[in-house]
Amino acid sequence: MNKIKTIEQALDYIKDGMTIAVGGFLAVGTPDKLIDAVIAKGVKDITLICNDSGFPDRGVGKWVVNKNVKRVIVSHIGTNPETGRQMNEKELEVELVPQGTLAERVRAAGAGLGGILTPTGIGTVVEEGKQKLNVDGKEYLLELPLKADVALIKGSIVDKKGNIYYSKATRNFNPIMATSADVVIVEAEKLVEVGEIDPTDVMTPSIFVDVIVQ
Amino acid sequence: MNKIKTIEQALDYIKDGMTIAVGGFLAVGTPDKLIDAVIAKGVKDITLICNDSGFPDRGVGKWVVNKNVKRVIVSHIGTNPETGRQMNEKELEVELVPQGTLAERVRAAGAGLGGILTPTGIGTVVEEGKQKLNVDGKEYLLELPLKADVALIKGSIVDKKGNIYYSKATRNFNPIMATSADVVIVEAEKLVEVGEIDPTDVMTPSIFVDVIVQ
Amino acid sequence: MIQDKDRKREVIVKRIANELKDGELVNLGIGMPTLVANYIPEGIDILLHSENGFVGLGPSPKLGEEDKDIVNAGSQPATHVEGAAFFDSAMSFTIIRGGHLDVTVLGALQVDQEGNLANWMIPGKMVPGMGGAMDLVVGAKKVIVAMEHTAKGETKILKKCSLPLTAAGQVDMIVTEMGVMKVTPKGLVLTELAPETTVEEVIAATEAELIIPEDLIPMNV
Amino acid sequence: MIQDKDRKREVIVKRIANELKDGELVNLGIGMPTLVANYIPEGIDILLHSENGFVGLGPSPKLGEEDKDIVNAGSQPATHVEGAAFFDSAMSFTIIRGGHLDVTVLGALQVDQEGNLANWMIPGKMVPGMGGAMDLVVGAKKVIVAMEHTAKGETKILKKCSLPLTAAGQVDMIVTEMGVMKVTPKGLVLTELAPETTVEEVIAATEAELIIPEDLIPMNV
Repeated sequence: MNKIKTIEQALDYIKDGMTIAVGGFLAVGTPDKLIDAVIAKGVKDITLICNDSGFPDRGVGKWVVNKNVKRVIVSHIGTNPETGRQMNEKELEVELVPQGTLAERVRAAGAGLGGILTPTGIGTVVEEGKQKLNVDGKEYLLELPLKADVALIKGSIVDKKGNIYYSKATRNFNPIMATSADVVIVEAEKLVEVGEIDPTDVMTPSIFVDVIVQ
Repeated sequence: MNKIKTIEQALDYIKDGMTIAVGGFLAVGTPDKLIDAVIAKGVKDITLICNDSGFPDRGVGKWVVNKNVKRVIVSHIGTNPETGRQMNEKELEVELVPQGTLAERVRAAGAGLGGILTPTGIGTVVEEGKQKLNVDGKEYLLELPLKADVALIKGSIVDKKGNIYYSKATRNFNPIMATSADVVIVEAEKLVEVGEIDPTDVMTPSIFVDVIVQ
Repeated sequence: MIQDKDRKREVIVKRIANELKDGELVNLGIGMPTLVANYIPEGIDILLHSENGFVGLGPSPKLGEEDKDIVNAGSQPATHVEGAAFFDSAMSFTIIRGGHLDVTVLGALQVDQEGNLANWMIPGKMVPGMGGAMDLVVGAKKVIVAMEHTAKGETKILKKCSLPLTAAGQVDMIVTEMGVMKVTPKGLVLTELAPETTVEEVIAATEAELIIPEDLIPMNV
Repeated sequence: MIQDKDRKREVIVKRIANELKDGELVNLGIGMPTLVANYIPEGIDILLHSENGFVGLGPSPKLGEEDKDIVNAGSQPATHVEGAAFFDSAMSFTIIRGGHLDVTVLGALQVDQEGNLANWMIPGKMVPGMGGAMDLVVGAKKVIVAMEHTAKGETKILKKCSLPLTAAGQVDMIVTEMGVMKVTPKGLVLTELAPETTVEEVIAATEAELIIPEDLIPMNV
């Protein structure tokens, strides 16, 4: 099973209208080459799951500027004024999710959970339309899994089998997104032979990874 | 803040009747010195949260043999016949929890979640007394958090601030248990200076750890 | 009908080994399922999952070469293959429950024609606990039961399990020394017949209603 | 009443710095809260949490010494202290939501006497999103609001917030350039009075009902 592909081959997995989960936090730990390739291919109507909508010229923010997305599910759009503008003009749907809830919803999808109960959002607009449950006298929101068709991940060190190591603060949402999608494509900053990453230090096991690009 | 204590000092945190979460999987990755010290102190009526009840002469199984526990919440007791005998004689309460559900319940306690929805146990005795929720046409059990008073953890490499690295298969339940208790005591196989564990390789951040013993 | 105990086992685990596909992630339960690893066909590269926290379980270590930090889910000394990855129990069951495990192979006390499985306790007798079995059976993409067709002369393949269930309706395939059975919406189908075995013998040893298809073939061993 | 903008900030962040205790884990929000780090008293060793995935956030790096893989939650180049630990976003919010964070310091658009906080959107105008704020405010053991008492002459401390809430009833303490207020079951109590400020000035600049205790003391700056 050779998972190493060209970026062009990897793009075959990405179709108009798909839900795509992208790793990274304000464009740090984001797979930039894959982001650019999706723009070059002109993919349309993406539903984006990401921590934030990046910057107009960095990270997934470029997709917003280039109109590749029809909907974003993120915790923050403040660093990309174009997201706010398109939202106000009704050109783009924006679902704002508290960051910790976002992490748990994506993780739940990856872990086969039907949802999680969080106190976050109680008493705010976040609770609108959601089921509330009382556990031990405390109120919680039932938050549902967020599954993706494809996840685009950035790995600092990736071996040829697909094991991933994330350096320092580039980890953020990457390992969670990698569990949540039918197809996982990792952009390797450094590609190494199998065995070069100590098995104890692997952060995303190879079994989650379908495609490796460089 | 000096977290390094003698085992005797660490035992001050452990009282009769407490709920104690212990890392390890069939006695691998279990803090053996702490296990023995609890027996020597003669702590009584412990509610034990652990993957399993170990072996009669290894791991938390010794607590069962020595009658330190009044109740165990575990996924497996098959390797410790004494657990089964005490259960049948009604000397010991045994709550059997599916292993994945156990991991999620302990994690939920550590992560401030009110519970999680799992498909595991549907159609079995595990669902008795539990709320069932239907999400997207599929049935799930609502499983509640399992919080502990004290967690006893085994770390392969621990720095003096309390950052922990677990070698190979010794990790298992240790990092999850470390999030779930009011007081976390780690038994260090190897104690190193702060800075000797690469911050990217830390598996349990120091902030979870209250006491370090050797 | 195969009578020899070792030959029974060999037929069962060999057939299951032939079911595995290149690149699959597989969890082998304690006991007979473990033996499947010895029969993986050449050219088929599978990765073994160990509930206690890794993928890439290797063969047993040589005496004297054990690493105390590497054990399998049964706490036996183990090794890992190149490209393995260790993780915590939450990730281990994220893999299992989240649908990332291709195949789980486990033993059974009873299975029935609706795909129900009982393998974790006998009330009043043996209560080892479910361990990871309930998650494995619910989460794995394919659930294969590996067992002898009968125990002490009694069938283990029933119309309806009488023991407490491990999971309801999750079994895909049952492999015994008498043949291969698949759980389908229409019922339990005998798809393959073991060597030296007749359909009549299988039916006689089975309480469940067995559908015998026209394209019944010899067991792939 | 302090008029100078810089002096206002200094009083606010200095007072909050004095609130922190040795060994605490603290999250400082973007903007003014960040400045608290510059005023931690000697002998007090705190650890800073960064939502994007680590504990042990250090000071900004020198020009030319940036590490592209280390940024703070605002995506600015950052450093880590010795003994830091990096992790993923699920762990980052396990720490926050699970009650492992001792203190969170954040700005506000509005706060009210019930401890409600609004700091993430103004309908029809600015909608940056809540980021990690909702989790921080629900999860942290102590929630400290750091802000100027008024904005464009209007009070920011109300009987009831009119903007969409970040969280209901979670604020413990409000620190402004006029004083320190604590949310108690009895209502909002002015516990400390800022330098050069009178009680009458605070009351005039506050819509919320302020309880003025007999043991009102000068602000600890």
